[in-house]
Amino acid sequence: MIALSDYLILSSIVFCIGLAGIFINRTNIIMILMCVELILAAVNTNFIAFSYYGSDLSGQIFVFFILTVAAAEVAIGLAILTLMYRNRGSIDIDVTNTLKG
Amino acid sequence: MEFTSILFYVFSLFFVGSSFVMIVSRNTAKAALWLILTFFSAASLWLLLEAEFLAITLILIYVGAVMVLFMFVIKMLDTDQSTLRAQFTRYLPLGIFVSLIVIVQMTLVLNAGPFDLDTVGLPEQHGASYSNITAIAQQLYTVYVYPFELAAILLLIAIIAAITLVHRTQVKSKKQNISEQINVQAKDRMRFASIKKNSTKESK
Amino acid sequence: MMNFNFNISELIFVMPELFLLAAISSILLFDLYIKEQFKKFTYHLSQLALLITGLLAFNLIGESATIFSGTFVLDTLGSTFKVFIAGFSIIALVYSRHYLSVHGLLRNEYYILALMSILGMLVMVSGHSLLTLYLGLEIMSLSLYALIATARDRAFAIEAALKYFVLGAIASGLLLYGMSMIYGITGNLDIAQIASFASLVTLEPQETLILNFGLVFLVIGVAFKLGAVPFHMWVPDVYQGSPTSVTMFLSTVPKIAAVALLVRLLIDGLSDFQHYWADLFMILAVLSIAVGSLVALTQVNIKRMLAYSTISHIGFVLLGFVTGVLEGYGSAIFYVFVYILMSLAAFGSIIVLNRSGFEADQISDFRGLSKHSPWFALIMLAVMLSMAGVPPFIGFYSKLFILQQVVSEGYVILAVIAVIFAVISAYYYLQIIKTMYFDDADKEIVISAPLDLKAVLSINGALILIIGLIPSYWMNLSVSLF
Amino acid sequence: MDSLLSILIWLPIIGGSSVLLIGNERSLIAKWISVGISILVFILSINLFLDFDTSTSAMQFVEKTSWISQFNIFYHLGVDGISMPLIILTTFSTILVIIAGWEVIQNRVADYMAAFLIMEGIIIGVFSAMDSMLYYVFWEAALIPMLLIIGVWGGQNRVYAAIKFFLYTFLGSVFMLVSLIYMYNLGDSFAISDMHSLPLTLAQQSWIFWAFFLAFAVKVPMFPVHTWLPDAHVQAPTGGSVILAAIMLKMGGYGFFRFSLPITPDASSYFAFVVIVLSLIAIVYIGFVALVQKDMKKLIAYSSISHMGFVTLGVFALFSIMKMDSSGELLSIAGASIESAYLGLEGAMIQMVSHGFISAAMFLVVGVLYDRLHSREISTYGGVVNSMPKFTGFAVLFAMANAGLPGTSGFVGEFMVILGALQANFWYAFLAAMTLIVGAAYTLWMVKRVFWGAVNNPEVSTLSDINAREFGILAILAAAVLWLGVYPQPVIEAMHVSIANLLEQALTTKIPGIL
Amino acid sequence: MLNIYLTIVLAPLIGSIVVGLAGNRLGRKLSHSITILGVAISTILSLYVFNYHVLNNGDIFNQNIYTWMQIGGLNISVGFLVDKLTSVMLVVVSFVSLMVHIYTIGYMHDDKGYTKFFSYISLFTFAMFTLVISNNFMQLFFGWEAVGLVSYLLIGFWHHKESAIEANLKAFLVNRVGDFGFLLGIAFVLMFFGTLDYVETFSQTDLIIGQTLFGGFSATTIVCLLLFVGAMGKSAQVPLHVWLPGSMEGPTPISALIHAATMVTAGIFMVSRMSPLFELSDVALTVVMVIGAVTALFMGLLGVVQNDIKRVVAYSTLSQLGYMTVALGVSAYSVAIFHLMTHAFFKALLFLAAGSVIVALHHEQDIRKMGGLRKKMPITYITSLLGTLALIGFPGFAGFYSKDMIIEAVHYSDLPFAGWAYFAVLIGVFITAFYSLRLLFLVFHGESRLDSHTEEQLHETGLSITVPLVLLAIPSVIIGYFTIEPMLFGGWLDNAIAIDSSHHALAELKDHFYSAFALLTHSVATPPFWMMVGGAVSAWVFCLYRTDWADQIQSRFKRTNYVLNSLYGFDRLNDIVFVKGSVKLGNLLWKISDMALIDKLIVNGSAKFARYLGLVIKPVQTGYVYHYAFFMIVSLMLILVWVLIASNYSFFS
Repeated sequence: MIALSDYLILSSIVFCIGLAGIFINRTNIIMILMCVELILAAVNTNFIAFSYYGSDLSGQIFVFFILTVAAAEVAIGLAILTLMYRNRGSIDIDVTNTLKG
Repeated sequence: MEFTSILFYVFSLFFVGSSFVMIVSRNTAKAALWLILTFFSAASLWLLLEAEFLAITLILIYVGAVMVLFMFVIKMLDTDQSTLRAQFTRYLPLGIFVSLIVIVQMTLVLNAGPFDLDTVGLPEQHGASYSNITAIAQQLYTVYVYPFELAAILLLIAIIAAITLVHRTQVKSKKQNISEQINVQAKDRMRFASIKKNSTKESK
Repeated sequence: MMNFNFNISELIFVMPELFLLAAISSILLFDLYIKEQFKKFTYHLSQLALLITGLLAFNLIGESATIFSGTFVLDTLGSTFKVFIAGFSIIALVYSRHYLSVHGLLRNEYYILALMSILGMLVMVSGHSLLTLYLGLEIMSLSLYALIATARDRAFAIEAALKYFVLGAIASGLLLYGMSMIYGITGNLDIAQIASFASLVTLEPQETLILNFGLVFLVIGVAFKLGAVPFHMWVPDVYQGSPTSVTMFLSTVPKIAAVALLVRLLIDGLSDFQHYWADLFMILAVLSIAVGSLVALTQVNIKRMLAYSTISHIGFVLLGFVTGVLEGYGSAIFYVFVYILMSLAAFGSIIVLNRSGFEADQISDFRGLSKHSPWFALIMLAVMLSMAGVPPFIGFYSKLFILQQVVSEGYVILAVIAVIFAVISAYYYLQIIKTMYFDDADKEIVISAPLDLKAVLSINGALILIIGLIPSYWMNLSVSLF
Repeated sequence: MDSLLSILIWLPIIGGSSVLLIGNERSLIAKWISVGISILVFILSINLFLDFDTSTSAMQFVEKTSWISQFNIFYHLGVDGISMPLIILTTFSTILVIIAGWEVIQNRVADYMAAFLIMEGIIIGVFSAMDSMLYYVFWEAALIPMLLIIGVWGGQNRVYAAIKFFLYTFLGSVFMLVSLIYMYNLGDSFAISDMHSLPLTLAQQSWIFWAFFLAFAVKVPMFPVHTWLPDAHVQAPTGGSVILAAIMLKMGGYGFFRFSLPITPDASSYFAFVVIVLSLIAIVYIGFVALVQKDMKKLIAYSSISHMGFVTLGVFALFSIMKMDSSGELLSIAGASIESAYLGLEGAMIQMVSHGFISAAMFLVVGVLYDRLHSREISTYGGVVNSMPKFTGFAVLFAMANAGLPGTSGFVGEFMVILGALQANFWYAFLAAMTLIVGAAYTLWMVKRVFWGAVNNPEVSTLSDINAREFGILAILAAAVLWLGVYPQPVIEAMHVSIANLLEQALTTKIPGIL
Repeated sequence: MLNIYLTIVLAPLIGSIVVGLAGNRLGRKLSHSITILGVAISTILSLYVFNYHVLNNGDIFNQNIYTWMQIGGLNISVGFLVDKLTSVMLVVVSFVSLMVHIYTIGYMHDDKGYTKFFSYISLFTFAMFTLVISNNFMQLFFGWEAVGLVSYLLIGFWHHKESAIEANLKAFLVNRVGDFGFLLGIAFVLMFFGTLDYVETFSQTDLIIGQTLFGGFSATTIVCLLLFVGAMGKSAQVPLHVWLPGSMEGPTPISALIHAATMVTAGIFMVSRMSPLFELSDVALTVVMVIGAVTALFMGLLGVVQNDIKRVVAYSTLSQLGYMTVALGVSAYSVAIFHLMTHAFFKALLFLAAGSVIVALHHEQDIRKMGGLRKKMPITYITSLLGTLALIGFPGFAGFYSKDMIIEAVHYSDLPFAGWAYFAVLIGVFITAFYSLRLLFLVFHGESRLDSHTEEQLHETGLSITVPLVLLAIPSVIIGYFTIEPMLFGGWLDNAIAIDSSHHALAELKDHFYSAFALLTHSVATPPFWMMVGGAVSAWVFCLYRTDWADQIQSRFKRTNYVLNSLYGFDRLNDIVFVKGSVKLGNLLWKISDMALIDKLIVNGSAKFARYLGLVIKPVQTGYVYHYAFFMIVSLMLILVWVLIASNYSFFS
């Protein structure tokens, strides 16, 4: 039998992989965004598991909205990325540190 | 072991495995593909949790739209992979360390009891007539009508923002080409002018 | 499963949001189809929309209702916050227009996005479910990301937008994780239900632990939006990189929304866990005050300096929440209002120096201001002293209120730490005063700002003194919100 | 007049603001209006003295309205014998500095005048506030005009001095704020009189005492938190130095009277020794430091520190003189009479007023020289008497007053404090009396090097003697210095009952059963 | 009577103020007229007062004029106590002052600060009156310091002279050292008696008897010694004498008035006034006596090697002040006052005569450049001679009586060290005679060593100078003879001075006294006379008869000579220890402690530290978004760790 906690631990592992991904792929902004998606996937799994085990649909509804938000977020994020490319000719994160200190 | 359990483990393996491969992938485009696999496994897991609608939505929206957008941008911006992957390992130990600690913490907490099988147990199974979509829809258009409208606004913002930001009217930006700057030669910038010696005297 | 009963007359309680949404849509259409020469009216329409929104919200003060099946709550706190959001936004937009027009950034989408983010804030303020709060947050944040990036030819702005976006995404991921935990343990998204779960006396220690665990993530989400250390890293970069008008906007009204998020999640929802999150806030507050004050000392860019100053102000706000009593919360709210009033005036003073082809964002741009424009120098003087917490300006009373609450709850050491750093932070405010008054101008300062900006800025500056002389009403108001 | 104090506070503030509006372009109008306002305020303030009831220690000219209801803060004003002389000192000095800046200040004249007027109102507020939060507001607000005065019209290194001044005093006073809030939370009132009767344990009192101490000691200033003063004085314009020395320092001394002693009597008694030691260090150590100064203003600044040491000494010597037994009977320690406690306290007050006159005069004297040669270095001068005999006359008079010559006000306070201190402990008086030697040494050595002797700098011989305006200011001050020196009784009489009351408060323990 | 006293005190003050403020407008003539008139009024009234109190045994007048301050039960007033002592002092002060005023007309004739000078000396007269007429310690101190102030102003009157302004600063500061002790003494008086009024104080001396201070020291002794420190300062007793020779930088009239006749004797007056206190402490009296003896002897010795005309007189003043102090020490207060009075006349005379010489020689003061003046300046010579004879105690002259009485009184004293003191004062007579006559011989006798130009122009000085000389010469000669009996034994001073019965020096004097004339006739049989004669003869030998012997002795006793010439090293000691030491200490405190330690290290250091912390934290903000993300995540991790630990939850249970 698969317990709720199994799902939770699974999602927490994916969550942490997402976190680790941010560390590993630090220079690549797209990769960071994809890692955030990974985090969101973990969160979603959490919600759905809770929803399922708690027999409460609101968790799934939440996931629905998270998906919507994520989509909108990605749209805006990639738009900004495009602007950045236009401005600097690169999306290399190593050059985006003119603001610091 | 039940079949669903086996499926759970299989999908979990895929879920974790593909996400792991994604983060260590050296190529952004390949990583995106691994992410798609991750989403597929996630969707499969969700199916196990009787969230059919969301599983389908995940595939449709994420794989069908979001990841395509990602791929589009990846290819459009055509980033230099070698520089992006530089110093790949520099923060790897830190990342692994932090992640492991967080995993341990989370596992300790989540394993603590309230979410055990004994405590929570399995929910009552819905009959075949149960439609996840209907149930969600019922909720969405009644109880969650307000958030639903908000989601609409959110998407409107995304549209406006994306158009406002990326839509080209005229190019006003001055971008800096670093490689051009670095590779510049002295002769390109400097001109030796030969000045006659007597010219200075004449000017006096 | 929640019973659904919807009465159309309940919509009256959502009027501010509904109206604003309608207005946004109308303005969007108006802007799309109008001839070029009439496009400037978009600004006026936006202001009108905000004004009406504010009035509608004002009208609702005193009403309370929970509608949309509990996802939306209307209470005095919410309505008051909405009035303030609308009001401060109006001021912010007045300042913005000058900046945008002299730097050629004026595009009507700017106002649309600003209104959108304000809408998001209104939603947050009234959010009574994890879901609406999250959606409101995202509406606000996404609009703000886009707003920063509207200066799309400015590499700084884009960099700022990107940083804000990436970090915001991670932060909202963390917040969501926390929400999922809260949902998981309470089985509910509704704040009231969560509160009733959290107040159960039969709570198992494990359940407490998990709630506490989720709470950490919620606190992080809130702290990020507020810009508290150690989740403050976006603040200086974003403040510096964004166009000044956006920085101003960013540093002011969203703080109300963030506080509303805090109030809804932690006070309405988890007030029984107050001592858990108060402990966290105590650390965050001390760190914020310290780091904000110390690093601001080293800044030369005034926007960046104000960013660090914001961080330290946020530390004070959090101190108010640490107290765990209603007056303490009230003091924090009062502080936020005061901070926003000061911040608006500060950025207004920066914007007033901007002119075509001249971007004023260095401290040295203020050099000799007192000679060229004694009036605006005086306003900036008042603002800086107020921020430093020097009486009789309003900033003092907000600090007094916070400290009083902190001390009355027995955290004398916290108060001492706070005041020591207040003194340290006074140094960089003095630095501005020094630049304006003691240094000689090396270049002519021309004030080309329109009259409305000057007038509003003057009133704004005067309020800093006047409310300082009669702060009682606003203090009472802030406390009465709870 | 029921609202005399309010008028005294707000008339100069509003007047100053209107001078600000007149603008620097119309400087002459601004000057006349300023001087008019300051004289008017002075005349009004004389009423305080004339209508003052010397037979009661209760607050007089009281005004009270609710201000911040949230914290029970009242706009509560009143004066007693301790604050009244200081208010008059304030109004008096303001006239002087405004006239002193008449021709000297060329840059932003209206702003300059306005700053002093506003400062006058604020400082009167400090001395008349009966609500501690109102007091604190005025206390801090007073920093602002001073900051600008030093920073805008100051000398070479003005920025450093101004910011140092501000931060230093700010740092001191925030602790006072915390302790005020702390006491508010105990007694639910910010009224100073309520704080006086607030029961506090010794531990509480100690913390509060030190918090207050920091605020007041910085202001006074006491060793070792005095280092802002020389910088501030040196860099400030003459008027700024005058106000700083004549009035702002008194705010610290006043604080000891109004807050430390009555609110934390036991802690004051407990830590009196520390304060006295610091005061004595200030008197002797700073005297030696003053001796070697090359800059006249710095010298006078250090001498200010040294003289203000008498104030704290006089105040805290009290605890070694008198004590109160359980029945509320005042007893003397070591056979001293109660008069010696009065001598200390009233000497401290007199010293404050007197120092107000003398330091003002000394700074004006330096200002007169500075206006002419733009140098404060002692070595620039020498033989000034040859070209400026009248001026030298005044300078020597004030120098003598600074050295505590009998007949001048400088003597009275020191004399009283030394007399009082000796009854506390011989060595207090011994070290304090060192100022007789050291004080005379640094003052007269400076006089010697500046005014006497042969003219070495040719510019000195071209100096013109003081004009009528300068003569007038110095003459008024000279009269004040001599008046207080010869006939201090009116001032003493005005304060005596209040001081007696304070003495009782300071000796009444707040800790039951400690006796 | 009050009006009379007030007039005495205020007349010079009014003169001083009028002339001081309006001197330039009034002109010279009017100025000196006004001030002289003021002092003259005082003088006449003083004589009247003298007549009333001393000659007619008038009641003691003791009344407060106005309350200076009233604190609780403590009243500090300005008031007058006029008794016989005061009356005598008033006469002395006003008379000498009047003489000096008149003298000044001639002496300061060419000076720019003419009117100012008159204003100052009138002010001084006022201050001196306040001092002597005071009925309480506060006012005494008031006058005490006021005379110091005028002394300061007058020593530095020629402010262009570096030496003058050095000297006046030194005078003021050294006096301040004395005042330091004096003030503490006053404070003790207040402490023990609860009042500063003389009468109240002296009437309750039992309050202090038996009290101890500092673990066992007699309170009386300490108080008296502290008061005496004040007297030492003002009356220039060793080691606080160093200012007096320097004060000769001032114009001669004030050397006469202030630094010989009146101000320096304030200490003597004060101790006499305090006799009810001093009588209570033998230790204090002994100290007074010893210090006086030391001053009398060793300061006189210094006069021997001085070559400046005024300095010689100045050292003689020091020596004579020593005599007076010795007299105080042996409880012969009236003798001290007697000597004070006679000394006032003859020393003023000597100074004024010296001033006359100086004026005549156009401000030449070196006696080695004088000589043979007696023919050119007969009046000056004669008066000087009379003054000198009075000083050396030539029988019959004023000084003879007073000095002889002092020596006798010491002789009769039982105090420890009295024998030594007797020896010292006796030697002092020899020395006094020696240097006084040396001065006289070198200036007036022998060959002229003047340059020819001066020689030609040399003539007797004007009337305004000579008249005071003559007027002072008269009392110098006769006053001793006429006043010794009433003053010492006839009760001229008896209502002001209290003598404990155990101190019987004066009583014995009285026993051995028959008449002034008898004293005169017996003088040849007394050691002082022969000492005087010895001194006079040696002076003649060294100065006129065999002048080369002086050089031989000087070369033989090099070391002694060095010691004397360096004034026993007091000046050097003061310079090194106090002046340079203070400056060094001041610099040390200022630069090291104040500037470096407190200001730089602690104050600015903490500011810098805050900034440094800011600079340390600042680089955390690298500008790289991933660092920010790391920061967030690591913070999350740490917070989780903290929360889990803090939640007290055992995971493994």
